[in-house]
Amino acid sequence: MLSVENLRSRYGRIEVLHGVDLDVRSGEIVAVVGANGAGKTTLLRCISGVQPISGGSMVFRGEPLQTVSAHRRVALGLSQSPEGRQIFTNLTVEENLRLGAYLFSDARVETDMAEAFALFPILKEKRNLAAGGLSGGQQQMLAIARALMARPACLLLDEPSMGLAPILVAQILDVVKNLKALGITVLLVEQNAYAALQVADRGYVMETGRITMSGPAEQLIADERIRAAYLGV
Amino acid sequence: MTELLQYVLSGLTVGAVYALVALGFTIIYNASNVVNFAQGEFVMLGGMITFFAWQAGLPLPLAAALAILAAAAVGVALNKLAVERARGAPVVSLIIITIGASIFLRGGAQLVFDKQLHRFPAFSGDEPLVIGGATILPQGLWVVAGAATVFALLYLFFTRTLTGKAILATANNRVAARLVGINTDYMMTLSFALSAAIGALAGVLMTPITLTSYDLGVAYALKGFAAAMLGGMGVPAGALVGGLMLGLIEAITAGYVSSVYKDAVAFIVILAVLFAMPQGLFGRKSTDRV
Amino acid sequence: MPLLRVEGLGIDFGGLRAVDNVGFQVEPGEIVSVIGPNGAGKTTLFNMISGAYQPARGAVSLDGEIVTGMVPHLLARRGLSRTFQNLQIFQKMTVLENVMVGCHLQERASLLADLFSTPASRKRSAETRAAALKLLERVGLDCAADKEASSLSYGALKRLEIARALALEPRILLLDEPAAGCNAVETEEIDHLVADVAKSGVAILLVEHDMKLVMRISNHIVVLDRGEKIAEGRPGEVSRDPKVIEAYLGVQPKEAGGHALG
Amino acid sequence: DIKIGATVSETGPASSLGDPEAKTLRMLVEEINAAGGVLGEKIELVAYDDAGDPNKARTFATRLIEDDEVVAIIGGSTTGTTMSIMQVVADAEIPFISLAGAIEIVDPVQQWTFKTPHTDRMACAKIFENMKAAGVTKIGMISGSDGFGASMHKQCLQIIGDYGIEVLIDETYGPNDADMTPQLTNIRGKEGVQAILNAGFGQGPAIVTRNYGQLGIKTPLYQSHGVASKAFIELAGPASNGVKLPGTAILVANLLKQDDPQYAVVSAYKKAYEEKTGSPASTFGGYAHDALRLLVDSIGRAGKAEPAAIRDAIEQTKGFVGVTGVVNMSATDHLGLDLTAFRMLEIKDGDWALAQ
Amino acid sequence: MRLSSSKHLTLLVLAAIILIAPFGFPSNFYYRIGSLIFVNGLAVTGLVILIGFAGQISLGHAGFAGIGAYACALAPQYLGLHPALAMLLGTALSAAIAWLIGRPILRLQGYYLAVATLGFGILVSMVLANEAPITGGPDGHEVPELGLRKLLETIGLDLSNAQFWYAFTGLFLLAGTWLALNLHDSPSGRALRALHDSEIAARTVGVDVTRYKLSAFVLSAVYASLSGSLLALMNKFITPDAAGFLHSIELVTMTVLGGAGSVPGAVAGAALLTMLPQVLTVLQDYEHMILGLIMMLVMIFMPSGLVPSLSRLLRGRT
Ligand SMILES: Nc1ncnc2c1ncn2[C@@H]1O[C@H](COP(=O)(O)OP(=O)(O)OP(=O)(O)O)[C@@H](O)[C@H]1O
Ligand SMILES: Nc1ncnc2c1ncn2[C@@H]1O[C@H](COP(=O)(O)OP(=O)(O)OP(=O)(O)O)[C@@H](O)[C@H]1O
Ligand SMILES: [Mg+2]
Ligand SMILES: [Mg+2]
Repeated sequence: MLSVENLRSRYGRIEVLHGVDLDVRSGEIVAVVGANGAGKTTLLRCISGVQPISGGSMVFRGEPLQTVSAHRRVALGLSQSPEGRQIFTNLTVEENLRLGAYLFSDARVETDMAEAFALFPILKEKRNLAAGGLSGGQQQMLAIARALMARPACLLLDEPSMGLAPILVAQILDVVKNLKALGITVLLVEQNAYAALQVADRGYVMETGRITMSGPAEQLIADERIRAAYLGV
Repeated sequence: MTELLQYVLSGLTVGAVYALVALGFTIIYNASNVVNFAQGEFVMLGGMITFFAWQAGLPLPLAAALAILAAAAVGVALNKLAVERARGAPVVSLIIITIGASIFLRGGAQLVFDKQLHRFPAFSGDEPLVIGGATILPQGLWVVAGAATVFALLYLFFTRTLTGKAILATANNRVAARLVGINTDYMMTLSFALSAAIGALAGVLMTPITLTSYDLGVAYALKGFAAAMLGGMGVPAGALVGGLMLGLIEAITAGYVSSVYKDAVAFIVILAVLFAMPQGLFGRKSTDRV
Repeated sequence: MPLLRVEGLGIDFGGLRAVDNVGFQVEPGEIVSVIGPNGAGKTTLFNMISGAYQPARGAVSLDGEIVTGMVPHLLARRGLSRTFQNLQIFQKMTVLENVMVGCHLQERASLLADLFSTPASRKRSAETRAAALKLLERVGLDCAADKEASSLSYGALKRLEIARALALEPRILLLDEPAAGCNAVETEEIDHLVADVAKSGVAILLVEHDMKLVMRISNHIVVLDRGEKIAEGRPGEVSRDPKVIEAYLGVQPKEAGGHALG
Repeated sequence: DIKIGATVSETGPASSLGDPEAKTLRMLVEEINAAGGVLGEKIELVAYDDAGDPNKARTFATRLIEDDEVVAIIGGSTTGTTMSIMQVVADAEIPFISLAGAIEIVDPVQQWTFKTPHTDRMACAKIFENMKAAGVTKIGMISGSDGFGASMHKQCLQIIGDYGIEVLIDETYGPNDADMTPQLTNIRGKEGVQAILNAGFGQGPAIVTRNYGQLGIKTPLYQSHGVASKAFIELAGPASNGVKLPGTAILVANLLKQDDPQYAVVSAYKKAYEEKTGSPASTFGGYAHDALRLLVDSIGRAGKAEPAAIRDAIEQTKGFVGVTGVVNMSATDHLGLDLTAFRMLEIKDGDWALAQ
Repeated sequence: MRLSSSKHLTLLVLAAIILIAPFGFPSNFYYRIGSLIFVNGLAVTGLVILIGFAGQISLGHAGFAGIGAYACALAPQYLGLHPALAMLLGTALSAAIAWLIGRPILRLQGYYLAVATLGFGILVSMVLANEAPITGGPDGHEVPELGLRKLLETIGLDLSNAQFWYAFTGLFLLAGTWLALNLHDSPSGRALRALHDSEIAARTVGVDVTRYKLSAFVLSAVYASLSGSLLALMNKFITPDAAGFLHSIELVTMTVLGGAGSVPGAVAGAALLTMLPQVLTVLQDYEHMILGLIMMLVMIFMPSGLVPSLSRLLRGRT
């Protein structure tokens, strides 16, 4: 569904992705783990098109992505819940969600929104308040809900569990599993590597801008080096 | 009493001009957080193009439409050729770009047109309407009606339409806007086109009263900017109320206090309002938390 | 006398009682954690204690002195320091300079001396630089010292904030989700760091959703829900409290591998 | 070639003065050169646009003197720019002919500075004479707050007492103001005002006149010589009928008698200017015309293009016929115009007429 | 920021340029341009502290320049002060006014601050223009001779007027630059730059944000005031334009074009915008269009300003 080949990207003159190869098959959950600064966020930003690339190629559902601008990638079915949440702080919660479905104006928008509210009831409670006033975790919920509003074929989640209460972390990972059941592909970046690999089908390990390891999730969880470096056991 | 009424009518007329200019600032600001200091030049273009097209034989309504379209095109060009290319530049740099554009447009206008003052006929004649002993020109009503209409349309645009929200989202968080599928470049282009068109409309409506010339942009941009800040930048209601208030303060000061310091009084009122309400009368405080 | 004492603290936003009648105290060298579901009011509580928000009700005292609603820079002089859940980094300064700003109070800057670059001013700058570098080393960012702060990854920025907060040489440190964005191993490093700081006599008030971290290092835990304190006690007690489990934990944290929960 | 420098306000707030001035200078230099120049040499005009900024004017004056090495300077469309330039020419000893109105430029006389426009004080005198003849003793004044309006306002107040006239109400407006009805309402409401005098140039007088009409004021309205071209009548509309003002011959070129001493000069300039630029000739362009012609005439009389000699020749000018008037300079008079240069005009049926 | 190590280098280069440039001057006129650059550069350096360091925009700093300028024009006439003392008086007055209005004004943010400072500048220029009996009104006022040149002559240093002002304003600029460079890397400078990025974070590390903003405002007012005084004394004539809105905008434009946060950028921006109109005179009617175009092009291709962008480019090469 999504394949990334020899992807390079730089900030100014400093290259931070030095040729990343990654594949996500349709209906899969793929987790990317790595230390702070490994380049996970940069990778997702490249895929969603808000970060320019300096080399390599990306193909999504058979279409090369490089020349497609960010907003059109959403139309193609790529949707991202970004790091740092990036909600529209000056707009209301409801407006944030409505804009998540910016490309649509059919009746399904309403039902999708109802679903989002069902998933995160607190958002419904605060639907008419400015999103900037939400607590950190509530904003994270909003970011995820907003990404879902875009009816993605492939969802990019950058540290979705960040700032969420334990009870919700479990819930988010359940949601991810449910998405898979709905046929939605998920590319998941998580610092909470153990939890991420538990729901994932496959995983990639990223180190300083390179993929250093990949394989089925169970295999990675079992790997000694990974346990020592990322799982803290 | 008649005097007060006369001051009020005069203040409303001038205030509506300021309000129209201030309303023009709103859209670009709402799309990019940039105050477009070239806004006054759109006002100038509106008046000047209408005049020259009219003089060339076009009927006035057609000339006005042409001017508004042309100004919108200039707005789009400004965005495409300059603002968009400086994407990611700090806001102050974008402001300097708009100041540069303003100088450029003024320089161009003095070449393409001339440096004379011009005027075209008022839409509904010059016979003043008498209200309780005070008078107002019919064109004054046109300006007031124009300001009210533009305000209403902008209000609806930003509160009721998805495109309006998308423009707000673009300014609030450009990256996030792109991530939800908003074509932010298009939003910027649209906002420049609309802002320029509103500015030109202001120029068309006010020229029969205020006259027009290649260099009137700065003065009106300044007043419009002050009005918009008084009301709260980015809020259509703020622009309307701010503009009308500014006009009224000036007229009433000139009438009752001193015509020498009427602009000074206007600025003192603005300062006083801002000290009490740092976001202007209708401005929203941004709700970012720590 | 406790170093920090909070009594009946509360604030409203519109109709919402974001925090209501919360009270607790922190002794020097103690680590007190505040936990609770999203939107419980933890960050708001921090904001009130640190002077970012004016509490509507209640009192905060530091070392017996009432400091309710005092402006942040005066609180800083009294030894209170904090990090932010929504990062507040000096983006356009270098990583090192970020921490050096944290030493502001030790520098006792005089504008005139600085303008004329007196030897004393230069000496202070040099000292600050050395101190800041040490702190960067402590959080593992020494190699990024001369980078512009905006070029760091999220996790690195979190650690930079901790270094900056420590630069103040605080007597009480408020940490709002210091381990967010860090993986298990990195979290452990923070764990050690926080414990170390506490050992040196600094009181620590911690908000964190990583239960493994919280349970391991806290001396005392305060649980908030919907703005109110619903439980309080030692980690063991709190984690068994059914109210806490229902509102917050969901299931008992597993030990091995259960980073945040597992 | 003989280099003559100019710095005028082609753009900026005083561009309605500087623009016709610059155009006139360029046109005349062409004309003079086509006719063989002066002293057998061509004139080279170095003209800069100071945008009405005195600081820039000073810089350009320095440049003209130091870098371009001109023998004389024309310019300073406004009093402010003129004052700046005067400092420079005095040090460098270069003759300078100003195009600005204030009396301070030539009073006290500065060795190197001359000017061609009559002073604002003379305009005031002309107006007050007319008022006095009409039995007016109490007036309301409304002036622009820019340099032109403020300067004229000041000079009018200095001499108004001599005519037994008093100002009952004194209003101002900003150079970009769009509506003066509040000020005019106050003047209208003032008991005893027999006439209104508006000192200003640019859009102000046109708007004042329109507002005057809008308010239906019946008291006679006097404008100043700042209303300097036919365009005013168009801009001010029907309300301008009956407005009186002191104007130069250029405004009424078609009314001049054949035997008027200025007839030939004025008609020739007006015709040439309007053909060349397509816009109506104005009083301000006339100032520049006189300055350049006077300068070239003086160079001719001096017999050499040397600053000191030119200066002396300018000072000795007698009976020079310009667009503005007939100029007779002397060591104590660096202006050389008298009140006959002004004609009292009245707007009738949308055109200029000589007032009674 | 490599600025600290390059502080002395910057000063050295600047001093060298000021010293060597006159050898290439084809005529005395270039001294005038030089002095104008220095005078503008001084005001802009103050704005670099305010806008670049502290992040507080001002569209009214010409107001302070006007105060400094008119102090030199009026104090000798009405108080009998020597022009040099008048300059000091102007500086003190500007500082005092900045301190007084800074407190309420600096609570405003962004464009609201911009409009408030704009209002202040307009008020000053309005008073200068309207109080004609005292200030001479829009037509301006004469300024007495500073007299320092004569003094230098007596000790055997014989400079032409143009040369004297070139040297004198050059010294002021060097001093101003030195102070600003010192400030940049000092504790106070860091505090200013910190509150630029996040006021709340600056507060929590103990920075008295209100006081620092105020200091930057007063300091930049002093710079502007001195610049205005120098201009008045150099021109020996001053008009309210010196305090006008357009002059304020010009100063801000110089600041941003050069690079808002960069002290050498201040000089570069001042030089660019001072020389450009002189260069563009050859283009006659197109002057304004080209000026506008250049402003836009610089900002498009060097969004962070001339000096920062160019130095980044240079560092990239090496
Ligand atoms: N805006 C930027 N400018 C320059 N360098 C940057 C920028 N953002 C990130 N980097 C650098 O790029 C590298 C990768 O950063 P990235 O944010 O992708 O890491 P990450 O894996 O997401 O880390 P984390 O887990 O901390 O979020 C890091 O070395 C970082 O310093
Ligand atoms: N400035 C504000 N305006 C409006 N509501 C606010 C504001 N600050 C906090 N709130 C509300 O107060 C409640 C508590 O928020 P707070 O940020 O303190 O929660 P929290 O416990 O830190 O949550 P999290 O774990 O998600 O960070 C939330 O419902 C939030 O929406
Ligand atoms: Mg990341
Ligand atoms: Mg929180």
